[in-house]
Amino acid sequence: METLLESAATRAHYIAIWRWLVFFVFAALAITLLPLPKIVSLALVFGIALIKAAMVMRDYMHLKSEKLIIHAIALIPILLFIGLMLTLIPDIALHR
Amino acid sequence: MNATAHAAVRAVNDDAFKEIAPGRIALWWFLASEIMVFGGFITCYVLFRYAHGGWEDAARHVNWRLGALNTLVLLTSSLTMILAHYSVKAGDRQGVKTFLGLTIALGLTFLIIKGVEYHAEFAEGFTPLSGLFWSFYFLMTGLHGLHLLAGIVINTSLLVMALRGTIWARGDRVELGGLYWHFVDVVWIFLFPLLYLT
Amino acid sequence: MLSWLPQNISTFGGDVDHLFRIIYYITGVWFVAAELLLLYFLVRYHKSRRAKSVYVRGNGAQSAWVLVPVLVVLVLDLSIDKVGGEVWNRIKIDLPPAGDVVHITGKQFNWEFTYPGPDGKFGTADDQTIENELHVPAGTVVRFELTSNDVIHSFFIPTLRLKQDAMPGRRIKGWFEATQPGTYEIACAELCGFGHYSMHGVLTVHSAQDYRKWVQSRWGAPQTAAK
Amino acid sequence: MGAKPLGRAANRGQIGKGNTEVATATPAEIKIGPTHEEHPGFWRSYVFSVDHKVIGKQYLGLSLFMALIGGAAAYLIRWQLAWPETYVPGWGYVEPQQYNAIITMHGTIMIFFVAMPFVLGAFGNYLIPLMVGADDMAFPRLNMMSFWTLAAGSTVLIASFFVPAGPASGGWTAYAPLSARPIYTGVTWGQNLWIVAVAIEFASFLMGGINFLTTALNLRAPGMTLWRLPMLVWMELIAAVLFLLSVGPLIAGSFMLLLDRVAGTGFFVPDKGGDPLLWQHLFWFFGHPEVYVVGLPGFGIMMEIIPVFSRKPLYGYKTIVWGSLAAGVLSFVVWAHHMFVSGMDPRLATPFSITTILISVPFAIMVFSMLATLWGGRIELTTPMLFAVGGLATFIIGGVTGIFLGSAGLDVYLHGTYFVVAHFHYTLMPMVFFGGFAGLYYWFPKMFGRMMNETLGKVHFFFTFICFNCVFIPLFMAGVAGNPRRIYELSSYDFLKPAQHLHVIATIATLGLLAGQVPFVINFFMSMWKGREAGRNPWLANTLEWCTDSPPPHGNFSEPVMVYRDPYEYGNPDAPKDWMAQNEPPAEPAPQPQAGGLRLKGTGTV
Repeated sequence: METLLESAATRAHYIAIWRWLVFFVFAALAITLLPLPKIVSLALVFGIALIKAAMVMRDYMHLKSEKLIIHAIALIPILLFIGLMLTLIPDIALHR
Repeated sequence: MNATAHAAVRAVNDDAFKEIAPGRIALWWFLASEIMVFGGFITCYVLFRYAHGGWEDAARHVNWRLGALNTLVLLTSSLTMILAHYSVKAGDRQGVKTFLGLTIALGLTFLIIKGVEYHAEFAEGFTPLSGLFWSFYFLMTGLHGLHLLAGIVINTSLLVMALRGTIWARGDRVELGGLYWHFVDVVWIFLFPLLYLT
Repeated sequence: MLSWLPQNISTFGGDVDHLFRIIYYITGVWFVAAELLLLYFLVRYHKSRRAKSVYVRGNGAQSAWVLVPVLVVLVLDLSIDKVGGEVWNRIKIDLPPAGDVVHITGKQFNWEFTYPGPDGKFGTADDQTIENELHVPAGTVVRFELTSNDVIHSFFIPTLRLKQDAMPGRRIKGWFEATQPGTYEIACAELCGFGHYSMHGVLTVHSAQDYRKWVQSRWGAPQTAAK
Repeated sequence: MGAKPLGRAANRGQIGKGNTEVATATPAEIKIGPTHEEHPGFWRSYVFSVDHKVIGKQYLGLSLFMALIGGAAAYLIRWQLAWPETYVPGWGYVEPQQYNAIITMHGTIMIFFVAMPFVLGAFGNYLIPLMVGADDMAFPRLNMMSFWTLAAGSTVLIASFFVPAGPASGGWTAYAPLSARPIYTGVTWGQNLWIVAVAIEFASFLMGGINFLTTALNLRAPGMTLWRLPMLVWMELIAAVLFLLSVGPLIAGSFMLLLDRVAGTGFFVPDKGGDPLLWQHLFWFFGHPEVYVVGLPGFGIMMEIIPVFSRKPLYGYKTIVWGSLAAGVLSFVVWAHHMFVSGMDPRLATPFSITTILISVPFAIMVFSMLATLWGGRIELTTPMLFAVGGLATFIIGGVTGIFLGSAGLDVYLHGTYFVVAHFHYTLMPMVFFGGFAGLYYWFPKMFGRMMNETLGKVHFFFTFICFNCVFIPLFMAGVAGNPRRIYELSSYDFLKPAQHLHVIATIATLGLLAGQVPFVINFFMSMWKGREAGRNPWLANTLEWCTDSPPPHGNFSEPVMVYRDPYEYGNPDAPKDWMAQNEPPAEPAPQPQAGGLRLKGTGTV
């Protein structure tokens, strides 16, 4: 299906993604060491985690070439548990 | 069966689901349920952490250096896993064996490092009973470790198939095993900042 | 059905009963209509009276036969929501200014009522804790703080139309105002162990005068308690 | 399991397990199609079968067996409530602690080990592949595993009756901290085993649900578009998705609860920093969708049966599908209505109250559509039809009483009373038992090749219908009188004394309800051996399962199936007869172009 040239490009792409992932690990570590306000550092660290997860899912789990239905299957539970978390904030996190 | 009827059937038969291999769609449903399980843990952890101050002190005792090292190990194992899948597609039989072997080795490395961490923490007196942070820490990393172990078992069986030469008829298995492996990696991507970096 | 409601002795109990009646009549009409329709169809369209069925698929414009009644249901739903929301706000959210305050603690398998005593402050020497007996004056807002020592209990006084779970680790505020003197039962409405069924207390609503007498009998002090 | 040749099951895609067996598969074996196993042997045919029809029957057997235990528990509960502290025939005296254990097990068994295996396990497994025109489930061996996992879970649950200190007694909701520490109930291993059993059950239905989804989405016969799926398949699909998406947090929670009990962590124990309310949230985030998981398939069964015996298309097929999808979505945002007085933030109550009451809208769509299907029909009151319309009639009561409880202001009073008990029995019994029995009478000919006896069936129905209503109508009244549920002895409260005779009525009716099941048992076994031969399509129904033999052979269809039309084409004036099977090709020579065009339009667009 794939020509040799394309597959060589695919392989290089996988490795490039890995380089980015490694870079982001170090970036996250660097951010925690910087004297940033807590909220900023949290936002940055979790933003980086989101980017990393998105890269793995998009490229390694092939979401970028999947059909809409697979995207929905992956996305709906994520939205659901985040919704659960947000709904419970007044009750569990702030009740005291 | 007449031709017009046949054509009428074919005409209404184009929906998206059938074009996805059953194994892949089933695995994604499975991952969806796994997202909800880990999502449940993360929800509880975040809410509790928000409710109780003072978890930072506990969190300072986890070894972020080993955690970061483990993150690198797991990310690299994801690379070797995807390269194994790539080798299947490229018809590179030796590559499949090499990369599956590497993935398994990296997975085991992760577990060993995790074991070293647990050992050090127990030696310092931190157990799952040393407070809610530690309960969550051991529960979530332990469960993640079990998932990784399951992944190692799956990859080992794939490797055995590759060594016996029987994998080529069922090449999609490597992709399915890989989806699961990457998912375990993604879970760790979030556990690492949640437990080590905040 | 409605006649089974127990006597109401609280200021907000009437609202609850009113809400009950509204929902009862709205749903009652729908219930009777649906069941009669079902029965009518079963008789009217029984095969002994019919040679052939009507061919309708209920799509497009025909779906109005379903969607229009559903729209009516929706409107009724929202009006029930409105009334119900007001009742809820009155009972659980908009707490009126405090009259007397009492701390209620559930434990396996008793209710403990702690009064602040004449000084009106908790945590002082004149606090008194009474097991399973709650004494309140009629016509006064009583504020309570509810908690539990062990498991979840539920503080339930049917005649007040009041129910609130007692949750260990939380102090839940609430209120009621009783209108009629008398003695009434307090129940536990949340399974709390093998003695759950026997976890009952007595609410005594005194007239203002009697309440003063009761306070004197407990604390012996001439001045009014709990202000 | 012996050295049997691997069936086609082993060669189909399967996740996780079974990789080594596939080692023997050559590409030639991988083609899909019925390759009948020659002599599978007893164990492979009846016990560790991978045939979805056998597995469906296994689920049926398991659920009916567990229903016996659940029913026995109901008998003990009712006897104690009507005639407290008297000798219960066949058991003895019921102690307070025992009483709590019995109500806990009654709820757990009925929801998790009866309702789910019955309407999902039995009907889903048996019918989904047949109805979509597939030769088996997508992953037959996963299917077998999910049944045996459930059987293991049931065994663990039953084992908990026999451990020291008895079975779990913290209610089927297992509210922490009552369930989180042994000292509060005195129950030790019983509660641990309860958690394990329920967790195993979750795993089983996760596997089952994934199989349902993949089968119904991927293995549909040519022409079987989503808009031509029989309604039962839709309902099983929605149920599977709801279960899959809601159970995760509770699985996490049950791990935490188990650790609280056995290791001494404090996730749900307040004095160790935990929060009991979190358990309730996790439980009901799952618990409410779970109601629809066990409820919707029962509705699906009714929607299969009502058109057949009205000889009319199901009214508003698409409206119903959209309505049930909406109900599924809404079910994720209503859970806190179980917790209005639990001490959660009171400001959450009104939004949850609104969503809860709004859920009456999609259910009104379904109920009205079924009523509209009856309108203008040619109704035949066979036993399955009686159970279907009887279930509809009783469900209406369950539905309208939900409005009372969904309204937060009124729930302050009604929460935790017998009103709640009566309400959920009025929703679950119609959907699970009335729907389930309707389905059983309807598909029995397909499952066993013989008809069930109509007279016994009608006796069963009228006994069940009348007695059921006589049990729970009085309990509504007891609830209005303020009678809290889970009370061992009502006479301990003075204000409940007037309600005592309601409980006597309910108990006598319960005895009648239980006795009313005897004709069913007799009928079931007698018909299996001695019933009238059914033939392929005794009810003249359209869906695909009726176009194959009764019972269907291994591989379901002897020739490939093609689907040309909607599942409910009854009484079409264009057709020569009053039904048109889904796989019946359109008339061969299209005489006039317009007529042919019309036919295609009538069947192609829904």
